[in-house]
Amino acid sequence: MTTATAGVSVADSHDGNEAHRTSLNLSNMKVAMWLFLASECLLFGALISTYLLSKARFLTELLAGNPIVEASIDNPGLVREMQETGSVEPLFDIPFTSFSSFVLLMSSLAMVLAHKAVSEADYKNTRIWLATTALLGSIFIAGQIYEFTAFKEEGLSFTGSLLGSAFYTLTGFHGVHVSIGILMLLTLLVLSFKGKLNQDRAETVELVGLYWHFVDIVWVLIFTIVYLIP
Amino acid sequence: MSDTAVKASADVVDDAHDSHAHPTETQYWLVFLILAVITAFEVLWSYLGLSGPLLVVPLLAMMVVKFVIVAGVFMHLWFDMKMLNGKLFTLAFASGIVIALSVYTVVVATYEFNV
Amino acid sequence: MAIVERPLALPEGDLPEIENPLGAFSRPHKETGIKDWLTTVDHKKIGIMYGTASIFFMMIGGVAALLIRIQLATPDSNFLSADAYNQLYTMHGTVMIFLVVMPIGAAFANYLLPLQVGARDVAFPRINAFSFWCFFLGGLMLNTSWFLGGGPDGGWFNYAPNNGVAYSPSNGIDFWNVGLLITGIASLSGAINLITTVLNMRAPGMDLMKMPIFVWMTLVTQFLLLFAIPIITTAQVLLLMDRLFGANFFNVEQGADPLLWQHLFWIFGHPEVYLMILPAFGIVSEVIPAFARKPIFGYPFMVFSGVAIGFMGFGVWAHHMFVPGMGPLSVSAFAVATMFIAVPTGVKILNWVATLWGGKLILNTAMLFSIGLITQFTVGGLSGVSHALAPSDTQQTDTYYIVAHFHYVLFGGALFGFMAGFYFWWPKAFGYILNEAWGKWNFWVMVVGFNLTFGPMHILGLQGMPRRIHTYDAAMGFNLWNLVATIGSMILAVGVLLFVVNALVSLRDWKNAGRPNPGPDPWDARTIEWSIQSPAPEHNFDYDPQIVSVDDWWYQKYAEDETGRLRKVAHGADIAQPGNGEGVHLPAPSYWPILLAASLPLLGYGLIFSLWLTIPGGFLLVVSMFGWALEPADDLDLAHDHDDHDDHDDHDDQDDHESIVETASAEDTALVGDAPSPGDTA
Amino acid sequence: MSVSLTPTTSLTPTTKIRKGRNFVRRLPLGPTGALASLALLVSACAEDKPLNTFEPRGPKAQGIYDLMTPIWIIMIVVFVVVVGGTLVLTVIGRVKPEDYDENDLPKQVHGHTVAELAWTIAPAILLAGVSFPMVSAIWDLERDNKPGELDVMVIGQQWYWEYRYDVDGDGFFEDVDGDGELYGIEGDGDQDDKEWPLNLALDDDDLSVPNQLVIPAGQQVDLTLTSRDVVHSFWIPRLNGKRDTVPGRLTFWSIDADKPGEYNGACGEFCGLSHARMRMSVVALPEAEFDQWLKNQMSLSEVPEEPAQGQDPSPERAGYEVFASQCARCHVVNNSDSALQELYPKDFEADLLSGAAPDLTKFATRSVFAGAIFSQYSGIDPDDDNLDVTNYLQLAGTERLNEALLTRWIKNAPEEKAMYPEGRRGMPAFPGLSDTDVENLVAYLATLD
Ligand code: HEA
Ligand code: HEA
Ligand code: HEC
Ligand code: CUA
Ligand SMILES: [Cu+2]
Repeated sequence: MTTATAGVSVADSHDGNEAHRTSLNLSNMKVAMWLFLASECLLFGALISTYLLSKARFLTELLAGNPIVEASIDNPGLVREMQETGSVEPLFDIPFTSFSSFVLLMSSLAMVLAHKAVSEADYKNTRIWLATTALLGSIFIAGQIYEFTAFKEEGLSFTGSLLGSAFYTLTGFHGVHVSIGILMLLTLLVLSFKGKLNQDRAETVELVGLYWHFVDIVWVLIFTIVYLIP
Repeated sequence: MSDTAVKASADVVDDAHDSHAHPTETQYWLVFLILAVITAFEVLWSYLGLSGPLLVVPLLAMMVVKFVIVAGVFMHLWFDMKMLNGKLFTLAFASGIVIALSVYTVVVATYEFNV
Repeated sequence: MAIVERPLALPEGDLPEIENPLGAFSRPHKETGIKDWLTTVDHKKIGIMYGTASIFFMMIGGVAALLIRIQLATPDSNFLSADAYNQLYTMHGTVMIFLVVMPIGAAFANYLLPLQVGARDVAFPRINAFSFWCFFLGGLMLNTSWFLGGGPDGGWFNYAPNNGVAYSPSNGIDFWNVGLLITGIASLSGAINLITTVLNMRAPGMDLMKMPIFVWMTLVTQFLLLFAIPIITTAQVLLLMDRLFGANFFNVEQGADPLLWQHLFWIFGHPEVYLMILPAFGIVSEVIPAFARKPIFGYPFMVFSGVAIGFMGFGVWAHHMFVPGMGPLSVSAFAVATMFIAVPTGVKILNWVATLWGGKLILNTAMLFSIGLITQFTVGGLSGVSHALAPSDTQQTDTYYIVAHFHYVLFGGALFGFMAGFYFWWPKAFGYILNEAWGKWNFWVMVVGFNLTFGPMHILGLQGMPRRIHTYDAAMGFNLWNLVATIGSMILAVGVLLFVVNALVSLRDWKNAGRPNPGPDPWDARTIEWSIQSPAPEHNFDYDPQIVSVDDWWYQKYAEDETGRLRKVAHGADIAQPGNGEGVHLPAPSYWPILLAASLPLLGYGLIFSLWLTIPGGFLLVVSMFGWALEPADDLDLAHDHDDHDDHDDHDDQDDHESIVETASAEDTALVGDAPSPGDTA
Repeated sequence: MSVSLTPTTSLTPTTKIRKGRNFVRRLPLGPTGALASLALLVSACAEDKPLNTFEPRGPKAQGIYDLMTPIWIIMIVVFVVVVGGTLVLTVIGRVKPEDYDENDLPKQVHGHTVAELAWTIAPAILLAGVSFPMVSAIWDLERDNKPGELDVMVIGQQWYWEYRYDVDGDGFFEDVDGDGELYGIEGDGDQDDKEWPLNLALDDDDLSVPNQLVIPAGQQVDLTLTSRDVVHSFWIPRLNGKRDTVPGRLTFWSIDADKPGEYNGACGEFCGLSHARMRMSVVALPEAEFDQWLKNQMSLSEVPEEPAQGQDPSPERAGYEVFASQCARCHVVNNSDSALQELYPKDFEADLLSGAAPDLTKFATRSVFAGAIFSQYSGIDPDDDNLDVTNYLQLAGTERLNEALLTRWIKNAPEEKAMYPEGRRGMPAFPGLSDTDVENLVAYLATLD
C-alpha cells in the first residue's frame, strides 16, 4: 500500500509550484503531504506498539522457560543471555546501529541543505546535497541489510519467533519507506540534471524533504524504543 | 493582462514564502550538531547499565527533543506555523500524532492494568 | 489571488486527429460512452460511479442477507451448511460495510464536496479516479473469492487466531485481507484528496464556519478515514504476514496475544462506524432545513458536535472488548467514555428536532427518509447506550441484540440518510426528479420491512440468541421472532428494489415527457450547488461564487423586508449560473488511474496463489506509475501555448492538471462583487 | 444434516416454570408500564427460553439485571420524548405542497444557546448518574476468589467445553519450582510454574469433565478460563454474563446458582465452523449430592469382564475392545486396565490440532454430550414432575440412553455436527465399524457411570 501511495506522491509532486488561488495560500501538494504524514503516524504507531507488545510477550514466555519459545531462537547461547539479562539487548549491536542512526540524521541535514540550495537557485549544490542525501540513505539501507543478515545468523528469523516477526516487520517497513525516499531523491536528481528542477520547483524538493525527515523521525523513535530500551 | 497577472501572482506566492524566513545554512549545521550530540548522549546513557525509569525516562525525553527539533526545524514546522493558515496543516499533523500517541499508549496500558 | 489566463475553451464536436508526440503516454481525448467512464477524472462522474458500484455490491450483500434470513427462518434448518453460512454472513457484513455504506458516503462526498465548496473539481482529479478504481476493483477481487475456493469465514472482524491458516485454511481470509487492503488505499487516497479540497479550494468568502454542514461532516469523516485506515492496514499486513509468509504475530504457541488483533481492529473499527454515519448526518442536515423552510438549528453546535464525535470516536474502541478480560479498570474507563459519546450525538438529534419545530414541513420522500433517520437512528443509538453499560453488555454482546443495534444505526441511520440524499440530489445529478408516488411507497415499504426485520432481533437477543449461529434449536424459543424477521427482510428487499424501480420508472416517464429540465433549483434549496444548472455542467461553476453567509444561495433568493421578514427577492432559475463553460479549462481524462488500480488486484492474486503471478501485476504497476508521471497535463490535441508566461519547458504542463482548474473570468468574479448575479459574466 | 434431535433443555422443565413465576413476582414495581411490558415481551413464555437474559437465577446475574433497570427507563423516556416528539412535530408541521406559500416562511430561528446547553448537559448528567452504579458493578463482577470456594478451570475447544475441577485445592498447575506459590489462580501468579503446552500442565489429581459443568448450588464457583485453539466465550445467561476464553491467556470469572437446576448456555464468540453447536449445560446440585457426584466422578470406571475361556465376550467387553483399538487414540477412559493406562496420558496433539477429545471416564453420568447439543436420554416426558435434579444421578441408565442418537454419532459424527476431522479438529467418521461394533460400543459407553 505504501508503495503505491508514495509513488503517486512523486508523480503528483510536479504541480508543486502552481500559482492558483487556494484557500490557504498553500499548494495542494503540501497540504496533502502533511495529511499523508499524519496518517503515517498511525501506521508506525501501530507497528511500534505491535513490536512492544510482541517483545513483552516473547520475553515473558522466554523468562518463564517456555520450551517452544526457547526453541524459537536458533541459538542457545543467545537465549541464555537473554534469560540472564531479562531483555533482548544481547541481540543488538548498539555501536553499529548508532552509526547508522547517525548516518540517517546526517542525511536529514543534507536534505534540508538541498532544499535551501534549490530555493536559492544554487543548482550545483542542489545536486550535491541531493546526491549526498540519497547516498547516506543508501548507506543506512545497506547497514540494515547487513544487520538483518547478522541477526539471521544469530538465530533470529522472521518465521521462527514472535520477536523476529515483529522486529523484521517494523524495521522492514521503515526500510521500505527509506528506499522509496531514495527513489524519489534519485528522480529529483535526474530532473535536476535535465535542468527541470529549478527554483520554481523548490517546493517539490521541500515535499520530498518532508517525507524524508518524517522517515528520519520515525527512526529516531525506533532507535530509542527498540534498540536503546530493550 | 496575463503577464502582469502572473507577475502579481508570483509576488503573492513569494511573499508567502518569505514571510517566514527559513534558517541559514549555519543554523542548519548547528541544529544537526545538537542532534548528533543528543544521539551520542543517548547511546552513552544506554551504556551506563541503568535500568527501570532511570534508563527509560531520560532516553524518552531525548527522543522527544530530537523529534521536536527535526519536525520543527528541518520540516519547517516552526516557521510554517507562523505563516498565514500554516496552523491548519500543523493542526492536522498534530492531531495525527496526538491520536496515535493516545490510542497506542492506552492499548499498552490496558495490558499493564490487566487486573 | 493568482490568476492565470486560460484562453482556450473545450471545443465541442469532433476533434481533428493530430499526431501524438508522446505516443502511448499522451492523454486520451475527451471520450464518449464506456471509455469516457473508464478514463474520466471528473469528480461528478466518479461520484456517480461510486454510487452505482455500491448499489451493485448492495445487491450482493442483500442477497447474502436474504439467504441468511431464509436459513434462520426455522429452527434446525439445513438450507445452508454451516460453512456456507459462515461465508455468507462474513461477506454480508464485509460487503455492506466496506463496499456499500463507506462508498456511498464517498459517492456523496465526491459528487457534492466540490459543488458545495464552489470548486471545479477535487484537488487531485487523477488520484480521485484512482481511488474509485481501487475501491471497485478491490471489491470485485474480494468477491471473486466466492469462485476461487470459498469466501472468508471469520466474521467481519475476523478475530485472531481463528483467522489463522490453521483454523481457516481456505484462501477466503487472504482475499479479505488483500481486497480490503486495496479498498483501504482507495479510502486513504480519497481522504487526503477530499480534505485538501475542503481546506484549500473553497470559494472566495467561504470560511470554515460558512461551509454547509454536509461539507463539515464529510471533512470529519475523511479525517476519521485518514487516521483509522492505517490501523486496519497494519492489522491486515500483520495477518497477511502470518498467513502467507509464516510470521507469528497471532501464533499463540509462540506467545502471541490474540487481544492485539482485537485492539487494532477496533481502534479502526469504532471510528469506522462513525465515519459511516456522519455523511448521512450531513445529508439530513441539508435536507431537513430545505424542506422545513428554516435554517438548521444551532449551526455551530452541529459542527462542533460532529467534530466531537470524530475525536471521541477514537477513545471508545474497547467497548467491543468488554468480555475478553481486559480488567475492570480498562472496562470502567471505556464504558464511561462510551456513554458520553451519546452527548454529542444527542445534540445532533435534538437540533434536527428543533429544526422541525415550527417549520413548514414539506413531506416529500427525501424529507420522509430524513425523519426516518431521526427516529430509527435514535432507537439504535439508545440500544448502543445500553451496551455501553459494560455489565449488561456481558449479557448482550454477541447476541442478536447487538445485531439489532447496528442494523438500526447502519440501515435506519446511514442508509436512510443516503436514501434521503438520493431523492434530494437526484435532479442535480441526472436532470430528472424521482417520482414521488413511487418514492412514498419506497419509504413506507422500507420502514415497515426494516422494523419487522430488525425490531424482533432486540427481543431475540435479550432472549439469549447468539449471533453468527447457522442454526438454533427449536427448544430455545427463538422460532417466532426469527420467522417474523425473515418475513420482514423480504418486505425490506422489496423496499430496496422499489428504489431501483423508481429510478427506472422516473427515467422512462421523464423521457416520455420530452425530458423536461427540473431547473437549477427544484427544491428552492439553500446551498450553492443549486445555483448551477441541473444536471451539473461538467465544469461546475462558470465563475467562482462569492460566499457571504452560510446557506449562501438561500440568501441570494430571500432577503428581509422592512418588517424583518424574509421575502423572496429572486427566483433560483433566474439568478443561477447559466452553465456556460466557455473559457474553462478542464483536466483531460486519463488511462493511468484505472491501470494503476488494476495492477493491485493482480499483485494480490499473485500473493495469494503464486508469486509468479505478481510479475504481470508488478509490470503493470511500474508502467502505470511511469505513465502517470510522464503524462502531459492535457490532451495535446488541444494544446495551447503555455509559454506565454513561463519560460521553462513543457514539463511544467503538469502543473495545473491536478489542481483546481482555473476560471476564465476571475475579473468577472471581481466585478460580481458581493452580490453575484449571472448577468455579469454573460 | 439432521439435527432435529431431542432438545438439550428438557431435563428439568418444572424448575423452569417455577422460576418463571418467581421472576414475574420479582419485577420491580417502580418502573413504567412500558418497561414492564418490554420485560414481559422479552420473557414471555419464559419457561421455554432457556437462555433468557431477563431471568437471573443467581446473585451475579441478578446484579446485572438490576443495573439494567435504570438504563431501560432512561432509554424508554428518551425514546418517547425524541421519537414521539419528532412524529408529533411532523404531523403538526406538515404543509401540503400545494398549500405552500413561498413568501409565508416560518419563523427563521437560527438557534438558542440555552437550549443547546440544556440538551448537552442534561444527558451528560443523566449518564454520569448511571456511571457510578455501573463502575461499582464492574468491580463487583470481577471474581473475588475466596478460599474454600470451588475452583474450576474452563477450557474452550472447537467445539465443546472441558471443565477441570481443582479437587485437592492446590491449583490447576503443579508447583514446579517447589516454592509454594502457584501459577494461575489469581493474577499471573508464579510464572515459573507455568508449563507448556497448557493442556498437559494440569495437576494429575484433578478431575476433567467435558460438556456438563456440575456445581454445588448456593455457592460461588470460581472459574479460570482459557482456550486450546481460538477465542470462545463462556456464557450461562441465568447465572452470569459472558467471559471469553482466550488462548494463551487466563481469564477469571465466577458463577453462582441460587437453587438446584439445570442452566443452559451457548458459546458466545464466533469460533469457526460449529460455533452454533457449542453449547453449555450447568447443573447445580444440592451440596450433599454434589459431594456424592464428585466422589463418583473421581472413581475409576469399570472394565467389562473378560469372557471365560472359549466363550464369546459380552457386548460390553466387545465394545471395550473396539474402544481400546479405535477410540482410545483420542478419548481417555480412566480405569484399572493397565493396557489402556499405558495409552494415558498420551500425545493428544498428534491426533488433534485442538489437543484433546472429551474424557469419557464417566460418560454415562452426563445428561448431554457433544457440546451439549444432544441429550443422552430419550423418551423424557417434559411434564414428568419426578424429573428433578435430585435424581440427576439416577438418570444414568441404559433404558434411557438415547441409543439411536449415540449410534449415529459414533458412525458419523461430522454428519451430526459440522467438524473438520481432516483438519484435525473434531471427531472423524467411522465408516469401517460394523453395526455390531457400534452396538457394542454403545453398550460399553452405557456402563461408564
Ligand atoms: C453507524 C454505525 C454506528 C453508530 C453510529 C453507533 C453508535 C453507538 N454505538 Fe454501536 N455498533 C455499531 C455501529 C454503530 N454504533 C456496529 C456495526 C457494532 C457491532 C460491531 C460488531 O460486533 O459486529 C456496534 C456495537 C456497539 C457496541 C459493542 C457491543 C458488543 O459487541 O458487545 C457498543 C458498546 O458499547 C456500542 C455502543 C454504541 C454507542 C454508545 C453509540 C452512540 O454513538 C449512540 C449515540 C446516540 C444516541 C444515544 C441516540 C440519540 C441521543 C439522544 C436523543 C440524547 C439523549 C440520550 C441519552 C440521555 C441516552 N455499539
Ligand atoms: C450497512 C450495513 C448492513 C446492511 C444494510 C445490512 C442489511 C441486512 N442485514 Fe446485516 N449485517 C451487517 C451490516 C448490514 N446488514 C453487519 C456488519 C453484520 C455482522 C456480520 C458479522 O457478524 O460479521 C450483519 C449481520 C447480519 C445478520 C446476523 C448474521 C449472524 O450473526 O449470524 C443478519 C441476520 O438476520 C443480517 C440481516 C440483514 C438483512 C436482512 C438486511 C437487509 O436490510 C438487506 C436488505 C437489502 C436487500 C435485500 C438488497 C436488495 C436485493 C434484492 C432485492 C435482491 C434481488 C436482486 C438481484 C438478484 C439482482 N445481517
Ligand atoms: C481423532 C480423535 C477422535 C477419535 C478417534 C474418536 N473421537 Fe470421539 N470425540 C472426539 C472429539 C474431538 C469429540 C468432541 C466433539 C464435539 O463435541 O465437538 C468427541 C466426542 C465424542 C463423544 C461425545 C462425548 C461427550 O461427552 O460429549 C463420544 C461419545 C465419542 N466421541 C465417542 C467416540 C467413540 C465411540 C470413538 C471410537 C469409535 C471415538 N469417539 C473416536 C474425537 C475423537
Ligand atoms: Cu466456541 Cu463459539
Ligand atoms: Cu463501537
